[in-house]
Amino acid sequence: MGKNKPPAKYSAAGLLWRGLRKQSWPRVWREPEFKSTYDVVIIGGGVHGLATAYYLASNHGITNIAVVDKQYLGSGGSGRNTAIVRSNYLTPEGVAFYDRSLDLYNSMSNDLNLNVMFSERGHLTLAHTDSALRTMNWRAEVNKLQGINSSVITPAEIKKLTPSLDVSADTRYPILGALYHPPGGTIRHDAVVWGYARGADAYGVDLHQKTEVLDILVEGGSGPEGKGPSGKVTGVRTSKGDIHAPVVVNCTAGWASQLSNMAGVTLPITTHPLQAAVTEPVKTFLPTVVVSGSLHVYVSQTDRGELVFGASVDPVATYNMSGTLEFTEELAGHVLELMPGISKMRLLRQWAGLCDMTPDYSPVMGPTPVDGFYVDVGWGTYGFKAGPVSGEQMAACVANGTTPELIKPFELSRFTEGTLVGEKGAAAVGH
Amino acid sequence: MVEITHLDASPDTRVPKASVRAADGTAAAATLGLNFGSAEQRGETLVVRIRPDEWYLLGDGAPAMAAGLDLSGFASTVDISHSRTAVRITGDCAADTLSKLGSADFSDHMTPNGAALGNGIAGVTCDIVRDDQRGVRSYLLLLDGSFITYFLGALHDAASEF
Amino acid sequence: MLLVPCPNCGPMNAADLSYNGESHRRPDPKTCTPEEWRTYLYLRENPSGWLLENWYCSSGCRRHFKIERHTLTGELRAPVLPGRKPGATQGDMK
Amino acid sequence: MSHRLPAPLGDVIDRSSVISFTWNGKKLQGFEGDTIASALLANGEHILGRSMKYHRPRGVLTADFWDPNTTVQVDDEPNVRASHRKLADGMAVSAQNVWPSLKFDVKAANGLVGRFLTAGFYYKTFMKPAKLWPAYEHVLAKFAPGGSVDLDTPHGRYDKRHAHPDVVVAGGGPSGMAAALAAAEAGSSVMLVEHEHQLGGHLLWGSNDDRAAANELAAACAAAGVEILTNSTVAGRYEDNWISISQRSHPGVIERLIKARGKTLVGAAGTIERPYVFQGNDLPGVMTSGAAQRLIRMYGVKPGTRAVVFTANESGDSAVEALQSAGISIARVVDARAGEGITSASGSKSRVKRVTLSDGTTVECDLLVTAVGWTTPTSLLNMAGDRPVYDADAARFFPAGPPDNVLATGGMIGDGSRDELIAHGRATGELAAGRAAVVRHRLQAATARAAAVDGPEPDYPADERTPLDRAQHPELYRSTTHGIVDYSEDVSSKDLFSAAGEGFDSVELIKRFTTATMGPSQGKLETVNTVAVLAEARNETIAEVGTTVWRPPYAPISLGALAGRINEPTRVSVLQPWHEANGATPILAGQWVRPEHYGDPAAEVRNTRTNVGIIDVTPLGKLDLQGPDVPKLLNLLYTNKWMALPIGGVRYGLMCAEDGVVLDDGVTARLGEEHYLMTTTSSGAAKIWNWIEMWLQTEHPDWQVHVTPVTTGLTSINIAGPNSRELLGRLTTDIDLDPTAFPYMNVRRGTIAGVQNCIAWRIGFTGELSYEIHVPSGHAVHVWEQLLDQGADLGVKAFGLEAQRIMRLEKGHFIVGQDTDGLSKAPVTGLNPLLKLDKDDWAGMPEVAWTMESGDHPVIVACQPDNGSVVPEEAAQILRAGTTEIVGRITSSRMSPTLNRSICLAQVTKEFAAPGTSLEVLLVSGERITATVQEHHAHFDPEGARLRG
Repeated sequence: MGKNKPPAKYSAAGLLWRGLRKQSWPRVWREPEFKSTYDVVIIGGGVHGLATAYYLASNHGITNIAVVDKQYLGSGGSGRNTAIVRSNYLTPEGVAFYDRSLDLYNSMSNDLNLNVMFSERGHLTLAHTDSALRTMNWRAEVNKLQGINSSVITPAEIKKLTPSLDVSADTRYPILGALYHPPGGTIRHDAVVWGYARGADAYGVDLHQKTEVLDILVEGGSGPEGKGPSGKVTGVRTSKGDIHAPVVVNCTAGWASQLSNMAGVTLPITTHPLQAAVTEPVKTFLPTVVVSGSLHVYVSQTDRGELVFGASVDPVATYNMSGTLEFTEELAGHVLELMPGISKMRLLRQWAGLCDMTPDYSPVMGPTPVDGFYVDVGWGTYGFKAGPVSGEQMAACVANGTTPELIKPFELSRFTEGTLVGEKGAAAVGH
Repeated sequence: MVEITHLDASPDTRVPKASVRAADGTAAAATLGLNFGSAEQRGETLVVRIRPDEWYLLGDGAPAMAAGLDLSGFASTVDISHSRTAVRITGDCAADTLSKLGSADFSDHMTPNGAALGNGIAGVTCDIVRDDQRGVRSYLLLLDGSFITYFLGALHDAASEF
Repeated sequence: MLLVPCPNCGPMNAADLSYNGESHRRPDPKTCTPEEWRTYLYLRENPSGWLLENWYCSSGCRRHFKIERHTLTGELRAPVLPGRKPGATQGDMK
Repeated sequence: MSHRLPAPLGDVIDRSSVISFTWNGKKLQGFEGDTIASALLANGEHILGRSMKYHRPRGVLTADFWDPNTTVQVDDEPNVRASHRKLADGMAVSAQNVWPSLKFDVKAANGLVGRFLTAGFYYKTFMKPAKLWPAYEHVLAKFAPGGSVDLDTPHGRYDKRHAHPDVVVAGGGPSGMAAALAAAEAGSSVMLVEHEHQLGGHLLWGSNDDRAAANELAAACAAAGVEILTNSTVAGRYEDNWISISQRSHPGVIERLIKARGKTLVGAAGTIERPYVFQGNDLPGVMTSGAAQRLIRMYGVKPGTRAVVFTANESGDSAVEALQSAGISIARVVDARAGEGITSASGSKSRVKRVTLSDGTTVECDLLVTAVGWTTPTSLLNMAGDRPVYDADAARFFPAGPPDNVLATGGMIGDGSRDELIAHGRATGELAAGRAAVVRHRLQAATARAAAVDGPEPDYPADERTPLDRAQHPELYRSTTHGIVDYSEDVSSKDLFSAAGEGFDSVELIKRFTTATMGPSQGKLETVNTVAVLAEARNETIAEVGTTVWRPPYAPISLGALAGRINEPTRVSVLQPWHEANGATPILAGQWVRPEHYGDPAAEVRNTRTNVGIIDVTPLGKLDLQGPDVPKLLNLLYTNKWMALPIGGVRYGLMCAEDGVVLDDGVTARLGEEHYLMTTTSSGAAKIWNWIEMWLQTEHPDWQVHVTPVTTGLTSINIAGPNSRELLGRLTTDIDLDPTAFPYMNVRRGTIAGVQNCIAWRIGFTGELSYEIHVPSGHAVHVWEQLLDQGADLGVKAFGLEAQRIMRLEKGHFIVGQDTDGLSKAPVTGLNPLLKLDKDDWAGMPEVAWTMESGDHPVIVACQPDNGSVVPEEAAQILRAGTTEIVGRITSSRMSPTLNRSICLAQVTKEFAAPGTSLEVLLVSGERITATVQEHHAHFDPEGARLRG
């Protein structure tokens, strides 16, 4: 193992040195040869897949891994999300899980030797009704018990933190309070992808871009073609050829159902687009991340000055990512309810990503009825936040053959056992 | 020019309204007739087939017409005089006004005089009847009465440019 | 915005209808096993392709109907009212 | 205006109308018709801003909407396109990205350290020490480009409209105008949308003949009834030709969003001239051939005095003529077609001074005009699913083939003389009209309400247009030196080379890593050059590298226009004016505006418990149910049994979703043989109506039930309190209120205060003797006032929502969605006697049965803090004593004015549900208190003696 040299160390001194000597940087990752056998095949070159590969290598010494992606690294949800991280969920299992993720994000720049630009700017979830305020209190109380910094604050406190918000009482959607979560913030999503990719590559993990999985090879299952329950996975068929592997991990978003169906595993998932948009840049004026569940909008301002907007998923299930006009209309109307002073800002670009929604707004993680076939899917709108911890836990799950405590609540079997996760208890926009 | 009138603004001007539900093949359905999506003035009553199995009877003759129907088979009536409130919008720019707030095509070939349709107007689901008044383009909008204050505000605002 | 052909009203903006998701058969609640019932509740084919699904014409005729929609291209086949079988591709309304 | 050229140059300006404005505080003048940029140039102001990263001075590059160098602040509006926005009197214009001033910019020092600030440099540093990153971030944010938002900007008038044209033409150049005209002549309704302020496209800065032809076509379009929208942009094309148009020219409106369902869309956006990549290409004084011609011919502005023209096409040749007509000396024409080239430009900080040619010679000049080729803005076609294909011979991308209802014409698909372009436009317009006619026929035939179709469906016309030729063009993207590729992001070709070398070597990755094409012109100028440089770095062809997807909108749209008039429906009962006139504090509950209280909710509770109170409960959902099969329906929807409800009876019911989770609750009354009135929660009214229709239409189409919502038609008033019978008795003559004749949970119809057809039922949400009356809404104000008048001596007073909530909590009635949540299955409510598992079927029955069998679920209990003066917050967590293990939570809590102590409902695990159990409650303050589980849900009158009286 470790057949590859570690990547060139990134640092300010290195930047200066190479700048002075006009020396260029080496490649961030190799263009590996396509091999027909690996110990583990990970489908999906996004944050989840790459983090799983990275932690399998770094924590468990398993490095004979292929990560395959039908497009380029980070081309799916990892590159399309609005890069918000937080851990103030409703349920103890959710809180514990996302809090570990936030820990990993906090030390990531250092761990991966690449600045992922984590901006710990504070996260506000606005409440416009007394029932929303009740839910905020509920979340705050559960968070507090788990040691999460999260509390409900008043309109006056909100105004102090974020002066652009209209907290007057006579609006259609008055701001009655907010759940304030100081450790929440934003991060440079592409950098997270590149950091894990670079790190995994350095351990010898092969990253195969533009390699589409056409089928998952299973033997001995009870379903058609020997697939399905009690079968055993033997590899994948890709657009570049077959790969034999005893372990296949589905780390995709948007295509989780398709890929799992290839193994004969049906998932409790429907796929919906989640749209986002950015404005032209202006001088920074919005210091926090602002979310309004009732108005289905969340907004933050990048260091480049653009406002980044998101909403809730589109109601109609589709794999089409072309985006809609009505999303931008509703978004603008709701944003101007919150911040009436920005009507002259202009929307520059809109896009969509695919979200795999589950009935309880929680992921599906761990083993499946097909031996060797693991899933890390169903991430809805919060997959990015969970990337690091998912990678860490899935790596442990695959390496040790047992499901770690942190992800036990998220096993596929909960849907047949009827033990859904409680995030559904107060479903709102979950950003 | 556009003229907007809330017909139910006072008890004296309130338009009597009945909903008749009748399955295919019932006597009531046969009596009321009409194609789905169309309306016809019969004496003092405007009869509208607003849904495949539902007719609105509007106007002073509505209660009597509803009461006179043979409701044998699967048919029933409900007095909706107070549930649905009526707004009339009349004028050459009436369609342009509605087109600012609703997505339906109000042009003559898609919504001729005597046509009836459902469409969201300013976010409120309305039943709309094209019911020209003495040759002037006019629409009768029927909506849930609780929206009326909001709705008139939105409608007048949209009409203000004409 | 997608134009959805309501079987009664004709092509409608999707926003004027309600979407009720993948169409599936309801098991007999008296005799079904938990697995059958929860398959009905939670598991979805979620195909990338043709999907038979339920729509409700909430601002028009107020009829529930089924329609096959291609989840990648947005293409729609002819709608059916309950109790009737899905038919062939309808003429292009676009 | 020292740089102004004499007439006839300057077609679009009106020299008789002088406009005053300020530039960075300095007073200047321009003419009506000027853009901000043309007016500034006319005044000799040729530095219009500074670049984002290196703060290099920048001047006019393309002199049109896409000019990346001329975005300015105008009054409270950031990022105004100075090369497009018309000058208006009194405008305060200032440069962006400058600090402290345009001429002396401290951040320009960044330029000196440029070699260290390569693309993506920030990913490689600031990791250590981690604590310092927030400080670095703070500094980086200071470099954010763009103008400033004034948070006090009022929400001006923005608007929207829908349109249903047969044909939408995007682009008003020769082909677009011809297409619009031909389509209109063929009988189509046509919208012609032009981004610029006037129709004409490139003819506007062409020859005299060109301009005459443009005027003639524009006049013909107007005469043919084409709806012409100038200074408007087709911003997006969505599913089924749902087309968004941003109109900036509608009177009285800042910007208007038109949503058009076009039967066909014609893309006639022309081409965008590409800048050339070479060292010094962003110096002020370097501009495209289009820019030079526009400035001279349209605005009468002299862009320089001595010019070098680098040309590969007719536009460059035409620029030479324009420059000559303006009296600008031509230092050198460098003709790419003859194998000549330029390698670099240099100059002072603020202006180009000399150009170095490929043969090594240098030429002095203060203006360098380049004409190196075109980018096809295929954006709209991409949104329709088309993917552009590169043609090396023509050195540009072309559409591959959009869907049938989208057609392209003009420069987007080829080249030709003016007449050839017009001819192709005409043919396209005819085809668009023919196809639109078919779509129109089909739409009309399929729409029930539409007029009868006129004759049989016309044939769907095939595309038999003679294609436009594609002119040969040399591939000119980058010289032998490195220069700026993305002006607004300050990304150079060198950055792209090094990013590709690091492995960011696909077009999407390089875009993300370097931010090339991510700026305000969204790649209109930069994408193809980025692709070309990447191809060069990878030693591949442009076709192999491919291009990125252009996402909507085509041009930025203001949030104001997207929002339009903000119409958010609200609902009120007919009594709301009375409530407001009588001191009610309004509260928004969903769409409903309701009275929360009239000053003192505790007093309202006491008065109701002592005397009598009335509350407006109109938002309660009400559904009229008629038909022989209503009992079957009720049996299916509710968990309890309904087959035996007598006429005049009222029953409470609980509804579940199919997963067994509590969905709604309410009472249903049997009014007649086949006539029922169902109530739902206020928030559930619309949902339950749809739910019922779904069951009736899809699962039981044979059942005969008619459902009609009557929520608003019946104004609902609850009369509660010991004096309620006396009060109602004074208002009714034909309803016998004697408790034996009209017992609890019964319904009667009759006349109240002279109003016929009222419904009254005896139920007890407040726990008092109470009658809920439902009055035809037109008469409700009268009835309400009569109740107050007639009951004055009985102590009648109105009470609001808060008093009702307190009283229901005193009675231990749960609220769906507050005391239950999205996972609460029916047994959580504790209403097990209502969960009838021996019925054949009801919604959610299997899950409820299994949950009851397992017994593993939380339950709602009533509890009281042992210290009755403490009210634990709703959502306060209940813990296993002395631990942090959550075993429940407070779902409702209030100080009870009746009991003078705090009371609660809570959800707890079974283990903690037994009466007498002591609960440990964690208050928000962090303090832990104890509370005791009560025997009954009702804290007050658990036997119900009051309500049954």
